[in-house]
Amino acid sequence: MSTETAIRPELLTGGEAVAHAMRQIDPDVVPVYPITPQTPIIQVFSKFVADGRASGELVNVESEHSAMSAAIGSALAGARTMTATSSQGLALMAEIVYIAASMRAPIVVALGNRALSGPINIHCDHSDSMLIRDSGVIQLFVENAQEAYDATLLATRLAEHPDVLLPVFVCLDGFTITHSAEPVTLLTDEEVRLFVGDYRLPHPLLHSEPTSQGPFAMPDYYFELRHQQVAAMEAAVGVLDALVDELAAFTGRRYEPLEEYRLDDAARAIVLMGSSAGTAKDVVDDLRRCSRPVGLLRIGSFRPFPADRVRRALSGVSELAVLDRAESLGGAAPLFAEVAAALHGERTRLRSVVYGLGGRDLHPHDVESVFEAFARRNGGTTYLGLRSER
Amino acid sequence: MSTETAIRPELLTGGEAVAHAMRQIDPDVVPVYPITPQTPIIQVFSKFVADGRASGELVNVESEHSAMSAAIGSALAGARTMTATSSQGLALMAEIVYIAASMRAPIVVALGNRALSGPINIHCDHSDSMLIRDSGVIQLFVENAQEAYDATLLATRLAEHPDVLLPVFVCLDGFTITHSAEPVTLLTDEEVRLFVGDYRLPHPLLHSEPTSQGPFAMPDYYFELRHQQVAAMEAAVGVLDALVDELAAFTGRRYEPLEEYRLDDAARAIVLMGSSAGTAKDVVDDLRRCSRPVGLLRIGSFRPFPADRVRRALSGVSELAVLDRAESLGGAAPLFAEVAAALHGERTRLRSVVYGLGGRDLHPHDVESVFEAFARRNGGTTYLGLRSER
Amino acid sequence: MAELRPWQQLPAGGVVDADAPRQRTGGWRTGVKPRADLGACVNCLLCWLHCPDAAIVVEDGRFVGFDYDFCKGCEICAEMCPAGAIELVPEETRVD
Amino acid sequence: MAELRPWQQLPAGGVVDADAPRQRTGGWRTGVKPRADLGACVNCLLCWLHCPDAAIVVEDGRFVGFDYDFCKGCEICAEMCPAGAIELVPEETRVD
Amino acid sequence: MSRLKTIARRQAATPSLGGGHSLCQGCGVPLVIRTVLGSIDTPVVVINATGCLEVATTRYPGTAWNVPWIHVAFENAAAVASGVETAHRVLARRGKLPPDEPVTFVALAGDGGTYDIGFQALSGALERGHRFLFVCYDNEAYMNTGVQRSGATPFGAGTTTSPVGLESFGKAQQRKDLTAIAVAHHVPYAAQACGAHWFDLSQKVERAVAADGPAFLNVLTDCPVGWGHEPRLGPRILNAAVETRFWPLYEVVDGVHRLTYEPKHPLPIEDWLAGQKRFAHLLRPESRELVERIQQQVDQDWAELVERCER
Amino acid sequence: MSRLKTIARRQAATPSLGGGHSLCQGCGVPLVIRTVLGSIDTPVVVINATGCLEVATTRYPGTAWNVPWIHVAFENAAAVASGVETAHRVLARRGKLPPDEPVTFVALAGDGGTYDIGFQALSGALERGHRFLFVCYDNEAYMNTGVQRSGATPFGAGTTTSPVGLESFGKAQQRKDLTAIAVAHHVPYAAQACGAHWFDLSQKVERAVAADGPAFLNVLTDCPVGWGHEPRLGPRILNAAVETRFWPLYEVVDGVHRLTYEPKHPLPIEDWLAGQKRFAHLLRPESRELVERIQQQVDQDWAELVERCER
Amino acid sequence: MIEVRWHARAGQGAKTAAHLYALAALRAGESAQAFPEYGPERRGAPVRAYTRIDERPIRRHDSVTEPDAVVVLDPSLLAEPAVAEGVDATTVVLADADSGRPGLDGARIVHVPAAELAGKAGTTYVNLVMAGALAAVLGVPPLENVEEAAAEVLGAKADGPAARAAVEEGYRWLS
Amino acid sequence: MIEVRWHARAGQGAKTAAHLYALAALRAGESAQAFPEYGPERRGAPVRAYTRIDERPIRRHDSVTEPDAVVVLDPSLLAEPAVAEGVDATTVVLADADSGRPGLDGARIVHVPAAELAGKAGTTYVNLVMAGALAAVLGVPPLENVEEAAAEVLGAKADGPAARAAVEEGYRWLS
Ligand SMILES: Cc1ncc(C[n+]2csc(CCOP(=O)(O)OP(=O)(O)O)c2C)c(N)n1
Ligand SMILES: Cc1ncc(C[n+]2csc(CCOP(=O)(O)OP(=O)(O)O)c2C)c(N)n1
Ligand code: SF4
Ligand code: SF4
Ligand code: SF4
Ligand code: SF4
Ligand code: SF4
Ligand code: SF4
Ligand SMILES: [Mg+2]
Ligand SMILES: [Mg+2]
Repeated sequence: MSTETAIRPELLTGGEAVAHAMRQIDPDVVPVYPITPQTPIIQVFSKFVADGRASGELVNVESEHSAMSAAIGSALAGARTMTATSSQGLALMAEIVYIAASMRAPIVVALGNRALSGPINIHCDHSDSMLIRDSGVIQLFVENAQEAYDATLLATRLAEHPDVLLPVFVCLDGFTITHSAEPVTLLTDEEVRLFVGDYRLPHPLLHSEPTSQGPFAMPDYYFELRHQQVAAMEAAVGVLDALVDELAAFTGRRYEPLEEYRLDDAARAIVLMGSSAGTAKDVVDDLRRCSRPVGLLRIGSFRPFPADRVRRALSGVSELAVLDRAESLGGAAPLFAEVAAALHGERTRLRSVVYGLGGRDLHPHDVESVFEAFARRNGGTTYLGLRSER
Repeated sequence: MSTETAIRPELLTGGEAVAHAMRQIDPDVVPVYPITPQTPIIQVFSKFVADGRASGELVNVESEHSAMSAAIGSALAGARTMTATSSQGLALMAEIVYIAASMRAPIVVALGNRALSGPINIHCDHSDSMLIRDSGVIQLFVENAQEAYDATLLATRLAEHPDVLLPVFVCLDGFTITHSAEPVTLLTDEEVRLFVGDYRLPHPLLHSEPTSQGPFAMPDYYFELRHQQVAAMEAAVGVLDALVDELAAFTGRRYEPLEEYRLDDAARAIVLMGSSAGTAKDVVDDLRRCSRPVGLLRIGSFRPFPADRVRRALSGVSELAVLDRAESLGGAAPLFAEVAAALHGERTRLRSVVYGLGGRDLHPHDVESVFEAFARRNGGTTYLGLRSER
Repeated sequence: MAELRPWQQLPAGGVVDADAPRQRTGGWRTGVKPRADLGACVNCLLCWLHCPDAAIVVEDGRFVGFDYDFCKGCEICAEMCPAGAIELVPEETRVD
Repeated sequence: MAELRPWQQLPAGGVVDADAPRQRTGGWRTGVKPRADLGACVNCLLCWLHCPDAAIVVEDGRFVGFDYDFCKGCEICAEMCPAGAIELVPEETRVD
Repeated sequence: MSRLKTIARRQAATPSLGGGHSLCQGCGVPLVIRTVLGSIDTPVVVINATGCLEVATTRYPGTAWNVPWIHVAFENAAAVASGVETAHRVLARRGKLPPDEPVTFVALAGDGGTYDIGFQALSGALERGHRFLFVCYDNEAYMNTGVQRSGATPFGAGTTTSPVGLESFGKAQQRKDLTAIAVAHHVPYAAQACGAHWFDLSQKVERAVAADGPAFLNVLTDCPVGWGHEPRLGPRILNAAVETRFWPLYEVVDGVHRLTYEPKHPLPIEDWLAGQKRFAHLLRPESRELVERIQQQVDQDWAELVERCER
Repeated sequence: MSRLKTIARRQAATPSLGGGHSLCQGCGVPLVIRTVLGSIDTPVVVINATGCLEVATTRYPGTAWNVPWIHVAFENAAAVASGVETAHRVLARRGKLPPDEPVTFVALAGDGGTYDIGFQALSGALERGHRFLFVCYDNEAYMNTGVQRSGATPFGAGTTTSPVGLESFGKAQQRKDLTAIAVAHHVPYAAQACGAHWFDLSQKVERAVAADGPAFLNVLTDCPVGWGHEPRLGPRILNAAVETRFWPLYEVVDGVHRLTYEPKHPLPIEDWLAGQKRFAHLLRPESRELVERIQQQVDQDWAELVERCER
Repeated sequence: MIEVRWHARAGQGAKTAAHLYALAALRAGESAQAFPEYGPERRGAPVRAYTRIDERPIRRHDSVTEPDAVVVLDPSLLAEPAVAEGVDATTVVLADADSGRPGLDGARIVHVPAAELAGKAGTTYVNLVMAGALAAVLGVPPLENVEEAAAEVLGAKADGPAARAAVEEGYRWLS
Repeated sequence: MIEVRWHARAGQGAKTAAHLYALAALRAGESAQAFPEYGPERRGAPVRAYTRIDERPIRRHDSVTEPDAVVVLDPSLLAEPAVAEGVDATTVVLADADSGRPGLDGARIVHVPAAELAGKAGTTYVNLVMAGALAAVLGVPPLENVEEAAAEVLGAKADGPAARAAVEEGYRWLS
């Protein structure tokens, strides 16, 4: 396929789309370890490197723990660094993901979302993303292959912005996005090069001025050092807005941190993330056709979570269902808790709905059932598509 | 010191108290890897084994990832299994902690809560516990050394209950509990043996009837298998109540999943977990003396989180501050989000307060400032004891 | 494929009993299946040892035939047979 | 110990400059400190190599004395000195 | 009774690994499993690492296993085995299990789960001296996830993460010599074997199980999909690995090295490379030097091994 | 100029590791660090694993280091080094760093961060062939956390997790022979050295840095606290480790073994055990057999090593 | 929206067919999706792939449950219950078999002698033949786009002309 | 509530002193807490430990900021600023030194020739002597409990009688 000029949309899987973004960004170092469903990304990119279409270096590490460790070393040394993983891979590197964030290593990570074991399962849910939601990394959830491509470009600039300097995860639903071919329009390699620009760090390790990076902090300084990350997360919100505008100038497309879909006059709404949003939008349109006042809020930027905007966006909504594709066993579902915290003190009637664990399908009629159900049930958690005796 | 009979309280650190509980429970296998501030637990226990005062086997594994892996193998084989860890150790084993829960391995884990890197720090906060709050393990937070001892006994029974069969973490604040000597009254070895009883599993691996444990689950079964864990968590609440009663018969002490301290007529209250609760209780008493209607809710059982009880306990409270000893960077603080979810739809004015990260002290005047602050500020997060220019 | 069961009916922890139903993989064969000439067979059992799908039926030490419910038609048995007692024949062929 | 700074004044990521203030560990000495007899010293620099605290001062290749700000009084230098040029003396002793 | 009959007696009625799994048509792994488990005369417990074998044999709610089997994750088979083995020892000592009934604990992992991500757990278990048998079924790549390079992938082999391309001839590093590394752990028994030489493998399993401490077996097995060959040719290709001396069959008992099979007339390395798509590019004229380099490495390794054996 | 003067010239003015750290009075580690870094004539970048050295030298907002230094975690020094080394190579190739300026990447880890929890990352980095020097400062236990046993802890040593007690004589396993294991990775350079033999160590560092690929150095160093001896006696005790042949000094260059020092009159093992609290119980009469067993093991290991050297 | 389900054995090109058919639609100006089904099944196992085509942008990301067309690339699969899933009177089933099968009654079964036609075209790509035939049955996408897509996707392996020919054979057979 | 801060060098027994003093209080029927301060500092470094005593159960778990008593086990530490932290006129400072130090002015400084007294008791345990002296100054816990605790805690290392004697020497010195 021609990649120098983007005359027409290509039919690419999300994985291929991300691999092309990586080829165009041409990072210096890519330490990576294979795991389904992230493999298509690294396999396609590996082929690009083998054919000289990307000139950085792959480091085929022996585990994900080492993948993130090598990525920190490389990124802080002064090299643009990317990697990709899923599920168990993310779980195994979790310890180091926190450290990457605190050392402010601007690593871009493509995450093919997949259910965490056990039982072992290779299909999509968001439990892996949720595992690191405290860690200080940015997480952008995409809806389709095109957004996966665009978000990878945004992620690079966002991660490297001097006010941010944080790892950015581009979260693609496993299989439904990583392995599904959809129309994707690529920028030209030149446009991408222009957009991402050069990699700069305030204090690269490979520098004539020696620095010590990763010191030991006692109670007298730990709190303050951590707090810089709070500030960086706050800064990220504004930086992302600006970047969305900037990229839109190239692409004509805008993927917002928060997508409000027919929410303006909606009395009932659902909140969710990822590829299922597309299915849900179809349902919203159908119900709207029967003039039902329903709407949808898609969270694009889960970290940082734009709580104030969520509160504002949902101010008019009286009944809200939060659809989580993950659970917090023995506690409130992650996205539900996040939304509840954003809406604390409000009277909105909230419902927690869990769906799609381990790749369980979400069909339009499931989404419909959520909108129907408001009337009947309240309180408790609904499990969409779960086989139960009762 | 005499340990055969408990005539009088001993002056023990929380770590020593847990080690004594382990000696008395005398587990079959203890795979463990050292890390501050958990070390006193395993060192004292190791000495007990070396001196023949406990007859199980220590497995000095080469990493925490292997500690939890070996623990699963041992627990599912049919042996009573315990371990202990902290911070980075927990982070490194996180992947396997999820699997332990899903395989329903009733492992008891003593967790010396310590801040997660980076920067690296050895002192207390709850970020490590929060990392695994979705995983499906039970987490009991204790306030002092005595409760650490009692909770370890409870944990063993709770973990092994046929309706539960989940790993149980006893969470002790690092140093403030693990290394501080306080009065602790031990049961006699005989009493403990009576209370904990034998170890029984429905399907031990070492059994004439062969079983396959840890299968691969596709979307057609993953959701259902996961849901068993939801049921087990729900069951745990009731089981714990019963066990608290049963243990109280031996000890005369009751540590509830939820401790309501002077909440009945309280208009203002704070919610928190761990050793700081003691400090906060002193403050509540002081303020009560000045007839201020303040109270405190201490979460003992963070997982399962007794949301309904929390809602009931706080029904009368109009202003509530949730004190988190951890953050979720770019999102709502974990305990705050949990409480907000429990109170969704309520009008209670909530405030998120973050304190004590990386061992930063919480003094009575800090707690006072929280009660004072209601009047003035609202919204946003307060950081207690953070050094800031503004 | 057996009926999909509700969560309440599953043993805790996803433990599977050894006598759980076996997936029939005979359908994986792509047009051919093995056939044996028992007369020629010398009972070396090499086919049995090498069969990836435990589809060689051995009764008290003697090769007696194939289990077509599991045989995937990989031809390894035929390849290994020192007596040339196994050949691959079209799926349709009746064997008895 | 230097003034504790607010979070806004810390470089991102806790990066520490090599010229950050050094902790003075001289206070760790427990009553004794090393003293050298420069006359006896043969400049083998073994004391310098072995000193855990970089408290042996060497100027253009020659041993010139101790940095008591860092010396912890471990006695290793005295132990290593082939010329017996180093002895440990009470902290109070004036050396010049 | 002949060795094969013995194995058959143990395995024919209820094979430890039965049919009804979804391993590929002609997968080389089951031969190894059947030979290993069929050569053990005690009850066994299998500890399986994630990989083709595990994923394809236990799709819920089914299983293809007839012996106690446990899987926890990809990288921790040896650690899980440590726990199971210790549990058995303590329970027997405490009279909760029959004290006199020996059980053999067999950890099964692919090369990825052994050479790379599972190596630390293995090394630790060897150091602690748990009594168990660790069997690596080495198909020289991460097959379950679509043929990515591992530490066991041979120099020059094409995989999806060491692809052959305009600027790449496949994997650029030599394979990790894991058998030698296991030997350096001074375990009582370590050996290198191969699926095609089932008799040799079976003997080694018996000696491994008899060893007083941890035993390690590194067993080469083919993967029609990842190597790119017709399933039925698997045994032949594995043979070529041995006859070309690419994969020497030897064992090390308490530090003493011994070749268990010596090719009479060693074949040129091309006979091993031929008939495998992953090596196809090496057989092109322009790859001459690469092939020579591989031959030299093989010859050198063989010479060193022979020297170790002669001591 | 004499080797020591050369080291001094490089290190006296601004030592790579300066004073003002909180390592114990008389800690043996700095000697190793100074000798290693002082023997390298290029700019260096230090990658440090968690442990005494790291915790005690970089308490925020201070540092005792005057060279680029990075610490990420306990178990991943080799992986972090892989990233830094690759970054340097690519940036030089792409002209973002001076292409002609060599830099030496030195990973520093204790025995815990090398033999145990950091071993997989090390093994992987060796397999990939990164060009860096990994130095294990081996004080034979987890000292930073209070002296727990590691894979490097010798048989019979008392630690807090292998305590001496009524039913325990200390660690029950032999120490992992990590140098041999590194050698089995077929790296271009691997050696065993010791703090007290600084000259030997310095020479080895030079050869290691010159090697074309990953190099591994296993350096025994004392810990007054963990071993239980007077700080000033450290060098003497380390010497005893060498003179009793408990810790042979040797190197392996491209597979060729060579003893770099041979004790003229090897001392009995008691001379190594003596004066260390962790071994005190072994010197009691009732421990006679244990000591003999240790002596036998030492003699056997020495014999095997000599044999490897003679090839 | 048109939804197609492709049946084959791992390695027989169901994924490729689903992909090139979607690509053809894309080239014809439609919106399209193509995705296979994944499991632990391996070489030799029955597999399925899907194609979605619509004039409006396709946003839904659930699986296909009620296909408009079912294409069976390996006749031996026709007996598999999976083939009958979600099939009703409105479904057209393409297979290299002249008769129906239990469960498929009601559905419109179209016989395409794919193997034979592929041979005629000098290839073994039954999937290309079926793609051509499906285009004839469904009317979208136009033949030339399917040929173009076939050449683009298989161009590497099969030579372009042969690929085009195979598609055409299938198309002609049903038009 | 009584709060005590103990100063020493790692290895000089501050932690032990804090512990046995709390244990003595416990034996005397009081509630007590003892905890050291932890950091990366190692052997030779100045360290601190704390004891809390109260008749009511002690619930607070914060550090001690305004000690009622400060005990300095190694006179060379008296100059350390840490010793002066939170010290005011209400604080009593025990040290083996006859004069005060900058920052300690105002505080009541009590000279205890601990080393000498320890010698008299035939031990080197200055911490035991200081514990005895502190008991005399504070009045709680009673001497016998401190002796009992000393014997219990150090019994293993030092022989019981000597330990008791050291405590008594300190106690007598100030009463
Ligand atoms: C921590 C982690 N990383 C990655 C994976 C994905 N994964 C599962 S199996 C496998 C490859 C297994 O390779 P090998 O051990 O050689 O066994 P084979 O598949 O070849 O039989 C990988 C990469 C995983 N399950 N867990
Ligand atoms: C994952 C993890 N587990 C445990 C620890 C705790 N820990 C830090 S340093 C250390 C021991 C270090 O031992 P070694 O590598 O020998 O270095 P030494 O302290 O002896 O210098 C341990 C157990 C940690 N930081 N991270
Ligand atoms: S063809 Fe293959 S699967 Fe069938 S019996 Fe022969 S070896 Fe077994
Ligand atoms: S291989 Fe041939 S001869 Fe041997 S048992 Fe099988 S069929 Fe009979
Ligand atoms: S006494 Fe120790 S610290 Fe002081 S100079 Fe000598 S060697 Fe260095
Ligand atoms: S060791 Fe002694 S002789 Fe050598 S330099 Fe030092 S003081 Fe001088
Ligand atoms: S991919 Fe290879 S190893 Fe895996 S099942 Fe198929 S043939 Fe066997
Ligand atoms: S504990 Fe040992 S290694 Fe650690 S700093 Fe002290 S002396 Fe050095
Ligand atoms: Mg493999
Ligand atoms: Mg060490």
